[in-house]
Order: sequence, then C-alpha cells, then structure tokens
Amino acid sequence: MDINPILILAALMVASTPILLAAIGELVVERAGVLNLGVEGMMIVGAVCGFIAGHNSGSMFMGFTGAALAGAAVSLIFAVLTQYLLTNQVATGLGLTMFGLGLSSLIGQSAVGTTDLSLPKLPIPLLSDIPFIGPILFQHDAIVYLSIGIVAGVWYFLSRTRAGLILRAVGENHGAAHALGYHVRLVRVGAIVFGGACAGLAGAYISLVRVPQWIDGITAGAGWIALAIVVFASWKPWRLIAGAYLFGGVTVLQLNLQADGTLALLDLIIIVVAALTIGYAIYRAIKTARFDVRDNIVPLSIIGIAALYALLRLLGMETIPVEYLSMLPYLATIAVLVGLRSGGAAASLGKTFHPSS
Amino acid sequence: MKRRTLLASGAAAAMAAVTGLPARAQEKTKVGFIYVGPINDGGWTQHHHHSAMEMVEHFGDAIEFMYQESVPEGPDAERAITQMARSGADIIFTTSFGFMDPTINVAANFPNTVFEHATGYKQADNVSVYSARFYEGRAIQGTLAGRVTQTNKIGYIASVPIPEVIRGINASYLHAKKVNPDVEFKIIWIFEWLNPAKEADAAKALIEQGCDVVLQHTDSTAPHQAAKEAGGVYTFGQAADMAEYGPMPRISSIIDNWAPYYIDRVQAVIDGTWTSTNTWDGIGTGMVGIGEVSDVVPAEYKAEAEAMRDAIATGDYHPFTGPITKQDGTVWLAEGEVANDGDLAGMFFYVEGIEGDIPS
Amino acid sequence: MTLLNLSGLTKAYPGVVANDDISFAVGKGEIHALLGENGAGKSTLVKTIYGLVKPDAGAMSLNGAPFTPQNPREARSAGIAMVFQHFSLFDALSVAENIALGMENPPSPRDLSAQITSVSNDYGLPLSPDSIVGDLSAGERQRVEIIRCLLQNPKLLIMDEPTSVLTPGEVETLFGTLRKLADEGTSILYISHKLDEIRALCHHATILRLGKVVGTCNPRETTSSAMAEMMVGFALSTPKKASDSTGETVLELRGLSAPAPHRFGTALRDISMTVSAGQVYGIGGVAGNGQDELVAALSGETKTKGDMVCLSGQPIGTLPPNARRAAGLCAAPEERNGHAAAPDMSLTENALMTGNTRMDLSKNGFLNWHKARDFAAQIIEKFDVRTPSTETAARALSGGNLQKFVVGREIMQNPKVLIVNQPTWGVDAAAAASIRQALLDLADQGSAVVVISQDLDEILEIADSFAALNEGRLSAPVPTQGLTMEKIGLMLGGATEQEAAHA
Amino acid sequence: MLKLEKRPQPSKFWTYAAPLLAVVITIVLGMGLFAFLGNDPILSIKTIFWDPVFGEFAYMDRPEVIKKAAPLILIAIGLSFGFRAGIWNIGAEGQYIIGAICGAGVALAFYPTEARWLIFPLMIIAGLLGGLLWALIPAILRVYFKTNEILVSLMLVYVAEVLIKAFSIGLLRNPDGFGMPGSRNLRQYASAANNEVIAGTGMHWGAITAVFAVIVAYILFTRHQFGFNVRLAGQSPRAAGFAGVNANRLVMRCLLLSGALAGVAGMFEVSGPAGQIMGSFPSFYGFTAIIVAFLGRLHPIGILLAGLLMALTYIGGETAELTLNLPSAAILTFQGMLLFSLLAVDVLTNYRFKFAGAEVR
Repeated sequence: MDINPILILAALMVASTPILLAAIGELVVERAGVLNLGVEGMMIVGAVCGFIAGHNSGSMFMGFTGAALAGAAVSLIFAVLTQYLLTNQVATGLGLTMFGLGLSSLIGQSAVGTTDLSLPKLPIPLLSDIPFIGPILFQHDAIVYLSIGIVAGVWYFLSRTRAGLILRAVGENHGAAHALGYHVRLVRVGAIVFGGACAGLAGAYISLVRVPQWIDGITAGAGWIALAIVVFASWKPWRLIAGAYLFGGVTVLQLNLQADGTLALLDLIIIVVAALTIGYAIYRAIKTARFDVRDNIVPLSIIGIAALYALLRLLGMETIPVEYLSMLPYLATIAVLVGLRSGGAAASLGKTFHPSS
Repeated sequence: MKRRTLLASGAAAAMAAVTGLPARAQEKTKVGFIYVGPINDGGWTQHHHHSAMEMVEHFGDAIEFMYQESVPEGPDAERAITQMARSGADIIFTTSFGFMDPTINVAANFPNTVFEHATGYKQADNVSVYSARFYEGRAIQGTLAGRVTQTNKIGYIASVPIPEVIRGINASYLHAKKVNPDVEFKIIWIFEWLNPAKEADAAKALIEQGCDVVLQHTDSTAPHQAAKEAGGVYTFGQAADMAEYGPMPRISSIIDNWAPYYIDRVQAVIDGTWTSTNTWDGIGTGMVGIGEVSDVVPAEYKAEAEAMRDAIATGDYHPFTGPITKQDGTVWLAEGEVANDGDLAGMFFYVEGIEGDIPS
Repeated sequence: MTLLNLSGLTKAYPGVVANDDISFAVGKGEIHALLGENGAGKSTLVKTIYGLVKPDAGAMSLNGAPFTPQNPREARSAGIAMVFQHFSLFDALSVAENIALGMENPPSPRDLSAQITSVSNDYGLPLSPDSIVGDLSAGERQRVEIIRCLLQNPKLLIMDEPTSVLTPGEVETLFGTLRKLADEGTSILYISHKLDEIRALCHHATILRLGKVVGTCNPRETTSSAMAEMMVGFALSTPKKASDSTGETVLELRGLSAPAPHRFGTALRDISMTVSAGQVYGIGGVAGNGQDELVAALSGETKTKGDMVCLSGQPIGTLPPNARRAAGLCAAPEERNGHAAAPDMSLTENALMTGNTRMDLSKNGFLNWHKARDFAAQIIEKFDVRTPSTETAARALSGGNLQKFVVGREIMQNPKVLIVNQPTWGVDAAAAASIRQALLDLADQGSAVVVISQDLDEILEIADSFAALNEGRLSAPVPTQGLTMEKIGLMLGGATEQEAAHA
Repeated sequence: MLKLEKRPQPSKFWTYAAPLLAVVITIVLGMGLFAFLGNDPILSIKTIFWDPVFGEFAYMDRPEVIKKAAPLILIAIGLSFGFRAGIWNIGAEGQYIIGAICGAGVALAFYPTEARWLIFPLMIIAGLLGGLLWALIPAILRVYFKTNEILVSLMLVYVAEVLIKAFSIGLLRNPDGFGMPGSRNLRQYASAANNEVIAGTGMHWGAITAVFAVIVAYILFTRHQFGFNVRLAGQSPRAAGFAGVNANRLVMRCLLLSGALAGVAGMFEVSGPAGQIMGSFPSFYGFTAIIVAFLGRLHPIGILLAGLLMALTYIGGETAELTLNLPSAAILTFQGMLLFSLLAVDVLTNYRFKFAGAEVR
C-alpha cells in the first residue's frame, strides 16, 4: 500500500477549495431567497479573467481580485434580470451558465497557455509542526486558508450580525421584510454579487493554482457540484466544509485507489464508516425510542453500500470499477437530500419578489 | 445561379475522377479541417491545426483553407462536415475518432469530395484513414523512465480505454521492465482526453504515492506543472514537445507531426492522384516525432534512447517483439516473433506484470 | 397638545383615489380611532404615515415639525410604530430575532432578551424570547408585534385591526395594555371597523368612506348605528331567514380527528357534530384554532377515516373533494386569493374549478368552455358581481366582488351541505349583507349550511346553533337565541358547556 | 425614476409583441458583438437567421434545423407541464441519456435480427420507459420524502453521464469496433434506424412525434381537465387542492410525462442523428430544452417556435463559424444574450413601466 493518508487528506483540502469557495457564495445567495443556477458560468468567467489578470500583471493578488470582480460583474446580469425584470430564476441561472461558458471562451481566445505564477505555501508557525494534523491542515496556500476564513466569516455574519439577520429575514419572508422597510432587492443583489465574487475566486483557484492554466471549459462542472453541496450542507456554513471535503475526497480517493491497485485502505475506511454509522443509528433509535425508515435514509444507505461492497469483496473483487465510482458523490447527495426531508431551505427560495405582491 | 456553378464544377470533378485528369487546374483547391476541440486547446486539436498551418504555408496561394473548431462528436459532426463539403471543399480532414461514422455518411453524399479520417478504421472509395504509431515513441519513453526512476514506481495517466492507449501502456511497460526489472506501473484512467484539473489531480496522486516518473496519454501540460511543483519528478511531453517544461521535469516527448502527411495528401488532390489509403506511420516517416532528450538524463541513457529511436525508424527494431506474455499468462508472441498490425490495432489486454484491469 | 397633524393628504392609484384630501390630528396620549369599511383608504393612510407610501399631495407634521418619512426606518426613528393587520413576522426566526428586525438600533441579543422579558411582564404580555415564531399562536404572534413596537418607546402606535385574531379575554388584556400606554402619554391610532370596540376604547374617531373623511365623533357619545351609517353611507337591513324548520340530519361528524397538516398548523381532536337540512350551524373561534383544518377535512382536501365524516348517512371521510361534491357537499374556504379562487385565472376558469362536477362542465376529461362561461355568467348575474366580463382575471376583482363570486359559485351548485369559512371577511357591509342573505336563502331551500366565522356578530345574526372551536376541539352546540357575549367568550376560551352555562 | 407596476390583467399585446422585441434587441446586441469581433454585423446576422431558411443551401439546412429542433421541442413539451405546475424537473438531460441507453440497448440485444415491425416499436417503448424510470426517482422521492426534485433530478444527470460513458466503453461497446469506444451504429441496422419518413425533409420519426406532442399538449392545455389541473396547481397550489387536484398524483404525472418524452427523444436521437451510444452523446439538449420551454412561454405553439428558433441559431451559427470564421464561443454568447433578452422582455406582459417618484405599495 503506497497511499499516504496524510498526503491524501492534504490533497483533499486543495481539491475541495474551489467547490467550497463557490458553494459558500451560493449559500449566502440561497439564504437570501435566491436560487442562482449559474454558478458554473460565473466560475468559468472568473477563471479566465483571473488567469488573464494574473498572467498579465504577474501578480497572484491581481489575478484573484480580477476574478472576483469578473464573477461579480457577471452575477450582476443575473441580479438585474431576476430582481428588477422579474425573470424566472431557474431559467436565468441556466442561461447564465450558457452565457458564461461562451463569454469565457471568447475572452480566453488568445489567453490559452500556462503561467509561471505560483502561490507559495504558507505553513502556519507552530501549528504546522503538529504531527499528522499539521501537514494536513496547516501547510497550505493563502487561498485555502481564505476559503475557510470566508466560511467562518459567513457563519459569523449570518448568525451574529444584524446585517446577516436582515439577509435571513429577506430570504424567509420577503413580503414581511419589505413591510418593515428593508430593501429586499438591494439585499438580494448584494448577496448575488457576493456569490458571484466567490464563484470568481473559485474559478481563479482552478486556473491559477490547481492546474494552473487556461483552457476552455476548465471548471468542468465544479459549479454544479457546488450547488449540490449547498443542499448537502442544509444551508449551514460549517457543514459546507464537510460536504466540500466529501466531494473532493471521493475525487482524490478515486484517483489514489486506481494508482494503488490494492483496496486495503478502502476496506479500512468502509469498515470504520459503517461501524460509526451503525453505532449512530442504534444510538438514535434508543434515544428516540423508535426507528423510522424515512428518518434514517442516510445511515441506511451508507450501511447498504458498505454491505454491497463487502459482498463484492467476498466474491473476489480486487479492483474497484472506477468508472462507476464517480457516481458516488451524486448518490450521496441524493441520500442526504432525502434524509433532510426539505428542512432548512429559506422559505422564499426561488420566488420572485415585486413590492406590489 | 451560384448553385448551378457548383453543380457544374461537381460534374467536372466527376468527369475528372473517371478520366483521372487534374480537375481543378483553373480553381484553387479547397482544403477543410474539422476539429473536435478549440484550435488552441494545447493538445490534439492544436497540433492538427499547427500541422495544417504548415501545410497551408507550404502551398501558399495555391489552396484555400478553412476549418471548423469545437465540433462535438455525434450528429453535429455530420452537419458540420456536410456544410464544409457543400461549400466546395475538395478534401476534408476529420481529425477525431468520433467523426468516423459521420465522415463515412457524408462521403456517401459527396462522391466528388475526398475525406481523410484520423484514427478510424472505416475506409471508402473517397475516404482514407490515417493514424500514427505512437507506441513507438512510448517504447522510448518506457526505456528512459526505467532508467531514470529512483523509486521504481512509474505513474501513467491514461485517458480512454482504447487499443491505442493500451498499446502505449504495454509498450512503455515492456521497455521500462527490460532496462529495470524492478519497475512497477501505477495507472490512473481519467476517461477523458483533456481535463487539466483531473490530470493535475491524477499527477499529484501518483507523485504522492511515490512515483518519480509520470507518463501521460492526455493532452494538457497540467501534469508537468504538478511535477515541477513537486520537484524531482520526470515527465514527457505529449502531442507537443512541451519544451517550456524542460530540461526538468520534461525529459523528452512524443510530438504529433501531421504536416508531411497533410502536404502529401493535398498534393495528391491537386495532382489528381489521390486514392483511398490506410496509413499508419511512425517514427520512420516523421509522423511521430521524438522530442530532444534533455541533459538531465545521463548521457549513456540518452544515447540508448536515441539508438532505439533510430532502430525503430529504420525498421530494424519493432517495439512488440516476442517473447511477450499477456497478463493472464497466455503467450502472445513467441521468442523473436513480431506483432502483426491486426493484433496491434485491436489490442485490448495488458502484458504480464501490469497490475489491475482495463476498465470496460 | 397635538402629536401628529395630517392636512390634505391625497394618494391616487390607477383607477382609484385611495386617499382624497384627508386632514385630521392625533393628540398626545389620545386613542384615536380610524373607522371605515374595507377599501375606505385606511391602509393607504397608515402606510403613508409609516413611510411605506408617498402621498401625491398634502403634508404631515409631527410635534409641529414637518414630517416626510422616506421609508419605515425613518418613520420608526421619528417615533412611529405599527402593528400590522397581516403579521410581518418571520416564522423560522426566534421571537428575539423578529423583534430585533423591527428595531432601529437593537441592543445586544442578551440585553434584548432581558428587555423583552421585562416589557412583556410590565404589560401583561407573557412571551419567551427564544421561541420560534412559527410555533406561536395567533395571539402570541400579535404580542411579538406589540412588544417590538413598545421596545422603541413610540410616540405614536398604529394598530391595524388588532382584535380579529383575539379571544374576548385577550381583547380585554390588549385594551388594558393600550389604556396603560395612553396614560403614559403614548398616542394610539386604532384602526377597526368593529364599532363596539371603538366605543369601549377610543377617545376620538375619524370616519373614512371612499378615501374621504366623512365625519368625526366622540365614540363614547355616539351610537353604533349612527357610526355605522356614517361608515357605510346608508342604513342597512338585517338579513332574515324565512322559516326555522329543520329536516333530517345530512352532515354528521363522529370523532373527527386529524394531525396538524404542517408544523405551524392545528390538529383536529375528536370533533362530533350533526347538521340537519335547513339548519345554519355557526362555528365561532379565534383564528388559528383549527378552522382551516376543519374546512379541509370537510371539503376533502384532508382525508380521514371513512366514518368520521358522513353525508346523509354515507361515510365520505376517505373521498377526494370532487367525489364529495358529487355527493352534495360544497365548501368555500376563507382565503379567496389562492385557495377558494385562483387569482390569475379568469372567472370562467374559476367557475369551472369547483363547478365541474355538479354542473357537468366536462365530458371524459374534455372541458366544455361554453357551458363553463355560461355558469360564470349566471353567478355574476345572480350575485351581482361587478366585473367587466367572465374573462377577467379573478385578481382584478375587489375583495367583496370576488367573495360574492366564490360563495355564489357554491350556492349555485345547490349543494345538500355548504361549508363556508369567513364568508364576509374583508367585504364591504352591503356585500356582506347580501352574502348572508344568500346563505339564509339556501338554508330555506332545505340545504344545511355550516358557517365558520371569527365575526361573532355574524354568527349570532344568521346561525341557529353555535359551537366554539378551540385548539382543534369543538364544543357542544347551543342555540344562538339568548346567547350572551360573556358565555361565548367562555366557550371560545375552551370552557365546557356546563361551565359556560353557569356563567 | 422608472418603476414597474403590476397590470391587473396580462397584456394581450405584449404576450405576442414581447418575443419579437426580444429578437430585435438580441439582433442589435449581437451585431454589436460581431462588429466588436471584427465581422460584418449585418452579414453575420443574415448568415445566422436568414441563410439556413432562405439562403443558397436552405434545401440542406432546413431539414437540419428540423432534426436539431425535434428533440428540443419534444423534451420542452414534456417539461412545460411540470413547469406550469411548479414542478421543476431540470434533469431532462439525464432522462434523455437513459432513454437513449435503453432504446439502443433493446436494439443491440436483437442485433443482427431484422424485424423492424417489432424492434423499432420496442425501442420506442424502451426509450420511453427508460426516461420515465429515471424521472420516477425524483418523483418518488418528492412524493414520499418531500425531497426537492430540482436537485435530485440534476444529480441524476451526472449519474446518467457516468453511466453512458461507462456503457460506451463497456457493456454496449461495439464488439467489431477494434476496441474503440461507442456502440454499433444503429443507423446501419435497418430494423433500428430512425430514418426520415419523407426523405430530404428532416422529418424523422422523432420530429413527427414532436409535432404530435405539440398538438396533444395544445389540446390538453386548452381543452382537457389535465391541462387545466396543471395550470391551476402552478398558479395556486392550495386552490388546486381545493378543486380536487391530487398534488402527489400531479407531481408523479408531470415528472413521469417529462421523463418519458425526454427518454423517447433520446431514443430517437441515438437511433437517428447520433447513431450510436458514446461518451459524447450527451449534448446539453436536456438543458437547452429548459430554455426552449421558457422561451416558448410554456405554451405548446410557443415551444414549437422557440425550438425552431433555437435550432436556427445552432445551424446558422455553425454556418457563420465556417463561412465568416466566427469563433464558436461567439455563437454560444449570442445564444445566451438571446435567452436573456427573451426572459427580460417577458416582464412587459405582466407589468408596465411607469415614471414616478420612489414609491412603494
């Protein structure tokens, strides 16, 4: 077994950073009651603009700033259309994705190539020396820390500040918020623009750090995954990190398992996860003194998958059919959605607001 | 009016086809290219376009050049090829495997236009196929990889499980093993030809698992960037020389060089000598170029690689020469036996020593 | 001492002048009633004061200084506070968060919680700051709004129809709070069309009709009927039922129980009742005690065990709405816009919506638009619905007209049993009278009518029997004749029949 | 300041005029874009909108427009029911893919037996059931677990994409294809080929089904109880419940209907224009159809026109790429602009603009 868990976990944080950034922006947008399905479009415009800005100025800082501004600018189209011209949010979001893919490719016609820019790793003194945990958590580049910082900031903003309270109120009941004199549309435009800026940063992280180069379609569906994990996290900032790392983790693990060929690590992970899940399910059943299948969809599906895996292993499976493994995060999201049973979404999510209604 | 002109010239071409006389002496020959990706994708399409531009430069005003980029494989391809054919192209190169059936279909409707389909296997009276023996280059890469590796772990980023990719894996493994019996191959399939983010992740995973050489059958430079960041990891250019990553991590490369073939075929159309052919060329004709082996490779190994290159070019050496045993233990080639092209074209097995299964 | 002075306020909307040259003054510590029917312009006027609407002409002054609030925030900081008719609360947020949202500069969460607790104790409005608002009863939700206002030490408190959701006991508590506030110097602008309340509470009344001030009075010295005439513009006749004869039992509920349909709903608990042909059965209750849920269980939107609901002896509890209609049971829910009627659809389509089954408006699933249009036209004609055509969208009709259409639609189907919830809510007096008369006429023709209403006067006026709905339980019925408000109050509060009888 | 004011009644005039205005706006914006890229703006617009229908090669392009529009219209018609009822199936792409896999699977199972009367109908049924089955998942989850169908159906798109990629190199790979990915070509299998019914018109079985679907949808929406229930549920869910519409059954029916139509569209595509199952088969049709549905104002006739318009921009766009050397990205951007302006002008139908002071009602 050549897999080094420390390196995998550290790689997982890097691989998850773009979707985490895009998702935290979308989380704020959705908490304000707006469903923007154009994350992918905003991300890719951010990716190309960030790449051009960074490459031409020779500065990472300029690159990320440019990306955030570009993402915000594109999201403004969505904001004006949905908030002032009252268009359907689902259709506008899909249109934004289409538009973004086209625009980014147009902007990037002459920018294809690689860049010499690199983002230095910033090990945090002392903390990075902690064995095991240090290399996983505290030896990353600035944007990884920033993404976690934004999550913490959003959590603080939403739960501890008045502006965050107003934003949540707008998402809950735009009619009431309007009656109290809050500028529903302005709050929403602000949230959408923030979401756009985050998506722009996310795109630039791909084109400037993770790959780093610009080619058409480089975000390759990451924006859609970001949308999924917002739901996965039931609109709670801290859970977003878990969701992003689950998705990033499956990607990284999938590649590592292929390269390693042996399944020893996967066996171990699945045994631990299954044991924890069974324990949790039993604990809950005892605590609530009942067992409802509907409330336990997530544990049950995890146990089911683990059982299936165990069966296949006993039947002599020696390599994982990787082409099917990439379905796992999507199925996991569906399981979580079912487990959530629609709780947590802002009550006005996706509804069009006009002051007269 | 215009349409009538087209029909008239079509009739002229038909007659020319029968008589075998040059058809377009009075008109410029129109040459079209259908690309699967954007012309600046940094990989497959870019190199076809690059070769096409060399061809254009060679003929100058004698021809008219047109192309369509980012044509998705499938129904859209058929339409794009049709559009090109009807706008008067005399020869159309369709440069992706997925264009095979569309090319055949359109060719049936435009008997006076000739078509050249890359990497396919379906020929017709007006459809040629052409491909390159990339596995010859893989043999050289395998040799170099086996020589330079310290950890004896070699990573391989594979794209889509098709014979061409499998030939590449087998060729490089056999030759790495030959010079270094301790090597072990770690293969990651990403199921795409070009996805920089995934390629970068795959390269990082391989490096983290101890590979100090990463071979790739995918088109982006992302693995080089990952290797450069990691340090001490060797890579090979794919499709292009990728010299900007030399001398480290890139130590050599396989270069797609279609230009000589394109010049040849367009000339044949101009001369009226074009016939349907099945071309599978390698290092010998220059269709497969081997990038300069960089100086970080010790001189003796560099010489060894270059000697192999020359032997393959002259036909003295075939990378698949027996004895070769399949992964399942059955003998494929006996001692001294050379693989025939039919076996190579449909190769769908790993050779003995490679771990894992081909995804299917 | 004048606190707020309005002079010549005018506001026009396309097709209607909502406020026409309105002038009056509110004194310090005064409880000032603003009286008028729905559509008289009360809401527009208070929204103007609260900064939600900008007047086309006219001026306001507060404490002698010009007062032109650009938005509610400015109004609030000038000392204006408002309790809305439809609560402007956020179900998923806590009481403290809701209150903080209505304040300009809320203190820290911990201080705010302490203040909420202290104010709620001072004014007899018990409330826990950490409760989630969606879980509260209607009365408690109103307390949230009032406390939100009180915490800002307002100079002027605007209350828009505050008592419609309260039990008589809760109304008394509220009035106590308001009187205490007035004594402390706070002015109160009290909007209502309930004359008895105004007479009991207010010092001064301004009466609006069709956007104009039509009179002022001291309500303590003016009779209810005099005020009503000013409000309506003419004297009203009381609906009358021709005969009191009742026939055999048509509708019977046996231990009807149903869980709450959603988190903020009410469960129905063991409801039994029998209604006979020709009877008008009134069900009173404070909003949010299970009225909607009861109508849903009767109309078929909620399904129960079969024999919990019986129509002419047949169990229909498991049947869907259209099967019940076919069997002869029709209903008109409370909310016109989006429940009893689809606002964006035409009147023809709305007629088809429930009339399809009994009026035979479709065949094998294919709709007969011609017949549906005729049906709509009949309703319009018979119930005097003011509309340009049958193709007008329901949302374009005024509340009263749409209500006439909705109730008329059900009556025209000549049901064996008709269930109506809040038949005259938000309807002008003339329309209300005609709706009530239509219900009585239906009963006269031998149908059973169940009237669910929060307007007790209405029930006393038209019903033969009265039962109270409290937290999903229904009291035993008592005859409406000789029923006193005190007794009703006790019944609404959940007292048993015996206790109520002893009151 | 410019203010929006809700109309008491939707404007009849703007219902029809708004889409035309949007096309005009897009053409103006597009001309700006093309001029900026250094192309002749008028020629570009002419190439995209005029030439495919009336130009020199229109006789070749018109069938292509129809072929391209057919799956878009078919899927969009299915989606329009759900969208009108407030049920958001945005995973039509997945249902389209699964329909194609199932349809092709049936054909390949029979290969090389020739029995068109049996195989082709079976393929249609398989495609229908495949799409339906894929839509059944979000439907069941929504009805029994109250799970959001937007996200479930979207997630299933990715699962379907993984499946078709895996099948094209695995289960359905052409055994005579030299190990190359992709199934046998169904167009070369007479019993399974979705041919043009009238040669040279582009009217293959899928296009005919699409026209049929438009007519049936039109009748359902205007004359039938089901269409009425769908509209009612979309506009006022509570009123629908009161009127006796069973919400769960409606969710099921709408999702299954859209899934089935998407599936059958996939089947017609794989047996016709596409010809084979391969990794690149998913072509965003399922998502583009959402846009088509909205452009068509969720009205069957509107969808028919919107599908044709969308297909026109594809075909014309390709011509412009080839003849004018416009980058394909410019066409994509142009389509995005078309969508935005069509969505934006819709506001005029239900609202009017008014110059007024900042006022709130």
